[in-house]
Amino acid sequence: MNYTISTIAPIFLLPFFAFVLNCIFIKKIPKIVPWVSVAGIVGSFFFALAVFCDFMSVYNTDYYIHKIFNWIDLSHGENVFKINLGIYIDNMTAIMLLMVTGVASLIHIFSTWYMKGDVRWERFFVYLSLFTSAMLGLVLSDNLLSIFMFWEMMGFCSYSLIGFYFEKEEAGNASLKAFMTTRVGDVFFLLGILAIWAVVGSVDIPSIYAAIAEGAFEGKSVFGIALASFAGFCIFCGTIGKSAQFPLQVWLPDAMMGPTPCSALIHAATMVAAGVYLSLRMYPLMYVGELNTMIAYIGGITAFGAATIALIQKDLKAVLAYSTISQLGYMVLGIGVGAYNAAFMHLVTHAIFKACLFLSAGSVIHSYHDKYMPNMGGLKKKLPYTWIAMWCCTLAIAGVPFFSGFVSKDRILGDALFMLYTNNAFFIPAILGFVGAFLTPFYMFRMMFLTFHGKNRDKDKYDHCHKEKLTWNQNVPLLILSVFTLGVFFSGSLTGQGIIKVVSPEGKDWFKVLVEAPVQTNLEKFEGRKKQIFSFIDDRDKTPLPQTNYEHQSGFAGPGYDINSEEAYNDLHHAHVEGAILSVIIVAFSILLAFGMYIFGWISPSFFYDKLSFWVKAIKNKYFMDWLYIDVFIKKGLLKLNNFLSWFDSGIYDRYAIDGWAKVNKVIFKASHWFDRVVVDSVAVDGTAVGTEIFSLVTKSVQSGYIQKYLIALVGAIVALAMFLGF
Amino acid sequence: MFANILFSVSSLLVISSCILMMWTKNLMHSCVYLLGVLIGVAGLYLTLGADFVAATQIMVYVGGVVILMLFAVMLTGGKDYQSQTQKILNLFPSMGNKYTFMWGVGVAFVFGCTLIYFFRNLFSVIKVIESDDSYTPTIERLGELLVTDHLVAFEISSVLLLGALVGAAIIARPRKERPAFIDDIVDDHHHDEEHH
Amino acid sequence: MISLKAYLFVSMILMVTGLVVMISRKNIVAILLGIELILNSAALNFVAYSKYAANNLDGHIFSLFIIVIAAAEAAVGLAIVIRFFQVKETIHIDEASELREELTR
Amino acid sequence: MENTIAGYFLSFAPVQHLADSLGVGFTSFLIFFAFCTLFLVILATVGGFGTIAERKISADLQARIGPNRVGPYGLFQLIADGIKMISKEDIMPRSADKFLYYLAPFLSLFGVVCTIAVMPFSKNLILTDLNVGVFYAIAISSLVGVGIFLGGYASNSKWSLLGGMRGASQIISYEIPVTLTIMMIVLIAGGLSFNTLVAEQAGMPWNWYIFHNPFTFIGFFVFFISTLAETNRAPFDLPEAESELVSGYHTEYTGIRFGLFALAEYIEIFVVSAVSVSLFLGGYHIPFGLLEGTFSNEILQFGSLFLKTCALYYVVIWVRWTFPRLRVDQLMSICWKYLTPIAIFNLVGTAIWIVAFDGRSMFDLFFGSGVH
Repeated sequence: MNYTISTIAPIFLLPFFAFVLNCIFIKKIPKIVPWVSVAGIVGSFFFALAVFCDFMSVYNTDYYIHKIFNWIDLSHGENVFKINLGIYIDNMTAIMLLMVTGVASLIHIFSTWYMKGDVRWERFFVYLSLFTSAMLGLVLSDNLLSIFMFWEMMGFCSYSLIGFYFEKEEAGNASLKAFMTTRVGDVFFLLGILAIWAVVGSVDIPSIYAAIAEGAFEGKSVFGIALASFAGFCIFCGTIGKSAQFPLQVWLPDAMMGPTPCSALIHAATMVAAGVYLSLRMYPLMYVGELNTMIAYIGGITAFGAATIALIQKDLKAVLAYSTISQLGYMVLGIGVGAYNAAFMHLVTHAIFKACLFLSAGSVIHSYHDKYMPNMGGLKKKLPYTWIAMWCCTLAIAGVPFFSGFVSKDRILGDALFMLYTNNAFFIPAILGFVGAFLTPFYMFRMMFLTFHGKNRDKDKYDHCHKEKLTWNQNVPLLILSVFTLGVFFSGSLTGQGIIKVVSPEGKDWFKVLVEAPVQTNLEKFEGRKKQIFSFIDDRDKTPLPQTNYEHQSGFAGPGYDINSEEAYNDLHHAHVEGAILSVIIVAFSILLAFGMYIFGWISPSFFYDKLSFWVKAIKNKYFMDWLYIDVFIKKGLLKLNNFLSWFDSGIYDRYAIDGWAKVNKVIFKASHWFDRVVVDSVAVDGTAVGTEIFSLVTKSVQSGYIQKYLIALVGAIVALAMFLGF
Repeated sequence: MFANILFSVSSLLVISSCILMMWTKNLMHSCVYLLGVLIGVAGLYLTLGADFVAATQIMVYVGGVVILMLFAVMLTGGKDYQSQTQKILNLFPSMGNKYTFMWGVGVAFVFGCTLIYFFRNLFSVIKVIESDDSYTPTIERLGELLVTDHLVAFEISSVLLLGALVGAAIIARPRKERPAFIDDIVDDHHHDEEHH
Repeated sequence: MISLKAYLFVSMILMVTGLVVMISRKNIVAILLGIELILNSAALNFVAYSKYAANNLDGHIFSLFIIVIAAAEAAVGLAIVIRFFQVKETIHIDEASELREELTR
Repeated sequence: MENTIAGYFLSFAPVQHLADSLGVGFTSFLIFFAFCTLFLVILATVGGFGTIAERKISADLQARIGPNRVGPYGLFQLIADGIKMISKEDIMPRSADKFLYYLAPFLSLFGVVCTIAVMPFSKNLILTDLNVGVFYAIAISSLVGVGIFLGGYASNSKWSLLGGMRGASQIISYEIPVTLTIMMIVLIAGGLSFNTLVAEQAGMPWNWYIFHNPFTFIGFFVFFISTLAETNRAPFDLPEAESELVSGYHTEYTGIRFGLFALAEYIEIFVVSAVSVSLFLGGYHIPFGLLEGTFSNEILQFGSLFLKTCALYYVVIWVRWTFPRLRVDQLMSICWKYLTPIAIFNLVGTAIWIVAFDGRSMFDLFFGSGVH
């Protein structure tokens, strides 16, 4: 395949052009706006598919495409200042592109059903196109600067989409909250970019990799902290903000105020995925900066805490929102424990089943006209297709074997267990992860039971709800997505542990082979690489890359432990098998508990409410995080500070400094006015005018206006000139 | 041989035509004498081997400029005006006065002498190339020169012509009369004032 | 062989005649006629020098451009004349004095 | 000398003997003189026959008989007319501008007759093959407009003046589409001389420039319509519109001066038709190159050109007696709003065609370069 402007740019540009066109169409011909958006993203999907197929056909870890073009060139003489934009596509990008475009296409299609007839529903597609194009741009970008630009573009889009129903005050507040909370992370991210710039002198990803491989970060520090740690931490803060990790997770539940398809997009394919994607990209930096423990802690806490909050939610979408936070916590945990491959896999699988879950939830809410689970129940008969799709996804997210969630989550947990064996510091995150794995099936099954099973609890709405028919834009997207919740697509084997091999490229676990952590041993390929200019002509070197032997790349082992040794490999294998068995047992218990509580009625939920009342109170208040931020930080702290500053500004600065200066000016003005009137105006200006007038009286007689006089003068002048020159 | 005959005829035509043009009172005749001058100059170009320039001269001047002049004379009446101003310009009589010819000859003499004197050294400076009378076609070389060395001037002259075309059309177009409804409005206004 | 001076003589006569016409006549069209004469004399000089002094075709190019400019000038000039006639009902050159301030003060 | 008729005849042995005794210059002069006279006579005869043709063809179109008294089929009518015109009194209006009144018909005829200097009657029967031939022809024929205008002005009559003004403005305007169309052909042929223009059209009719590409096909009709207007022929005969202006610019002319105007008009039609034939319809070429290299070939070529020109002449007359006359504003709008833009479009289109297909004709493209 040729990697040129015409084959790569459409992936990003088709949705973007759809956005631009829609901006024009929305006033004149709003009818076609949704279809332009759908056409844009579906076209983009096919281009992404072409890229993916190319990478699958090459099937090599070391294969990547990096092409640049000059964006800004302010070089002058020897001072080189160039900003290059470009594309960087490796295996991860290719998979990500396919996932984003595919999921976004289905969400677009679903939206044409869900949003039809809604207020401003055409405008929704405008935002959707821009959102998708921003995410695709971010994925394609080769440098942190353009990643940051697209990152901010997504921030804006999420702001617009969350506040889509801006008539509602909560929606407006939620959008503001999302925007402001992610802003905290963005500031750190920018700081991280600057730190990297300071060391590497460039912000494109291969350069950073090469610099890390050369050891450019060694021995450098800022504020007494190692610079790699500082930069890595700052960039990880961006992830915390965008992917709703522990301290900054408060915005994501509120993001439910937007329309459900946009929630699907934010929670699955784009917004939160971007944060984890960034951390995965900057993985070597975290590695060098030794931030793994912190990352693992944050991931574990998030995974566990969000899962507990999800247990008692009544809103259908809120359960899904907290489950999103929890699953994102797993991804971050995966990054922390060195399960790079598994974390990315979980990103992809989670995107697919979470998109499907949200779309299903949208289908339920739109059909049932209610979003509170206590009012639902027994919807299985009314919404059979949605029920099937949602069960598939539930099984996947719960980590039931043969489904994708099991494959990916288990690998994370397996690595966590391995780290637990080798390094004591990872004890708490690993345990939190396993506890979260216990809670996940429970709250998801609870949601399913409350929604679809049992008796209905609101007869009016139930009767009002039409029986679902198979329509191409309502439930066909759900069913398509639910097919991909099977683990076989991702693992190459049914369980992901190499027990049952199923056909995959070369009979191997393709995901594991292709996505390889960029650690020291394979970063060396970036050293001394040649930059390719992104052009209309493919100037790629056609020679095939050497095949590398696949070895498992584990992350951070404890000191004195050789991770490449035979012993380590065996340990890892054992840990994975143990982890798998352990999590299957945990999931089984969890499901049993859910059945017992909601179907068979062995245990009443109120039993737990009574026993753990303090805990439940904390959960109900979302661990007091909102209270902490809004009431303590903002109302007690920032507002006070603002009042003080305002008083200082108006009372002190304005009154004394500015007004006083005005009085001084007044005096100066009077003096200069006198000078201007008397000296300048009367003497200089009028005097000059009179002088000019007198002079003009003499000279203007020459300008008689008779052309023939001029002509005579011209002839005379020529004669005189000739005489002067000649005689 | 042919060239000499052509030169004699052409220069005779040029000189006689331009003297007649200066002489005659009738502007229409003046224009026709100008035609003679132009054709004569075209003949002189031919003796110099400038075939394309000669053809262009006839094409542009005879087919365009002279007819325009004739039009202009006809549309404006072609009167021969007398001088209106006092003082110095009266010394330069307009056509028809008996002094005209004297003045013409006088100015011609002074100016011609000056020019000759001014350029007298030029003839020694210029090395006159004694080329033979053989005739070489110029048109291909002219074409090449126009689109290579003189391309900018060529393009600018095209812009100039376009500007002249549009400008002439706009300038000569009669101004629109004031629309009738404006008068009505003004009248209404007056009526209102009278009522008050 | 005709000498260069012969051409220059013809050209000089054209030039002087044009000058006389321009100075002595009061009709704007007549003045334009005089301008045409002067332009022709210049063009003739260019072609003559091109043959006798330079032996290249630059003079031809120049005279072509002179012809072009003369055509443009005639078109615009005559349009102005006709417009002038519409306004003033005369084309006396001395009537074109709207922009002149009177000398009295 | 090489491109002139004198050069051609000097290659014949008897003429060379004459040149040896009389000198080359004088012999050339004699040849030129002879052929100028010959062509002038031929053209005058053609012009005279033009009047007869006009009358006979119009009679035919209107189911009349036409002149039939003088000679067989009334063919000697032109001699009778000529004698009448010469012998009639030459009247001049009292208030006419004498000088211009006398000058005008001669200017008109001068402009027409000068064009025969470059008329390609055959490969060598061309007085001089100037390398600016076609340009010269356009340039010198614009004198006709001056003649018409001066004639109209000098008569000092309202009819004549209006006719003269119309004629001049019409001729100036229609020169633009004519020139642009000729430029199109010049682009294809790559030269301005008539022999260059005709050279590529040798052989069968599909080599004619009218079939070279779609633009030339349109261009031929643009050219034909514009030349009708240039020669003041119906439906563009506004300068002499009988129903409005009595007889237009030659209302006041009588006798031989009127005859000169009429002759100029009919010769101009012939000349313009010949130019059309040379530019678009293969010129003097005959198929298969019969008798090539001999003097008979020249005669055949002359016949070929004459035949085609007469056919076109017939069409011109046919048009005159078929179509009604246009109004002045229609005339101008046809020129400036239709013909000129079409001509510019044709010019650009032909240029693109030449670049795109390497100057090959349509037929060449379809049937390959082997067929000629």
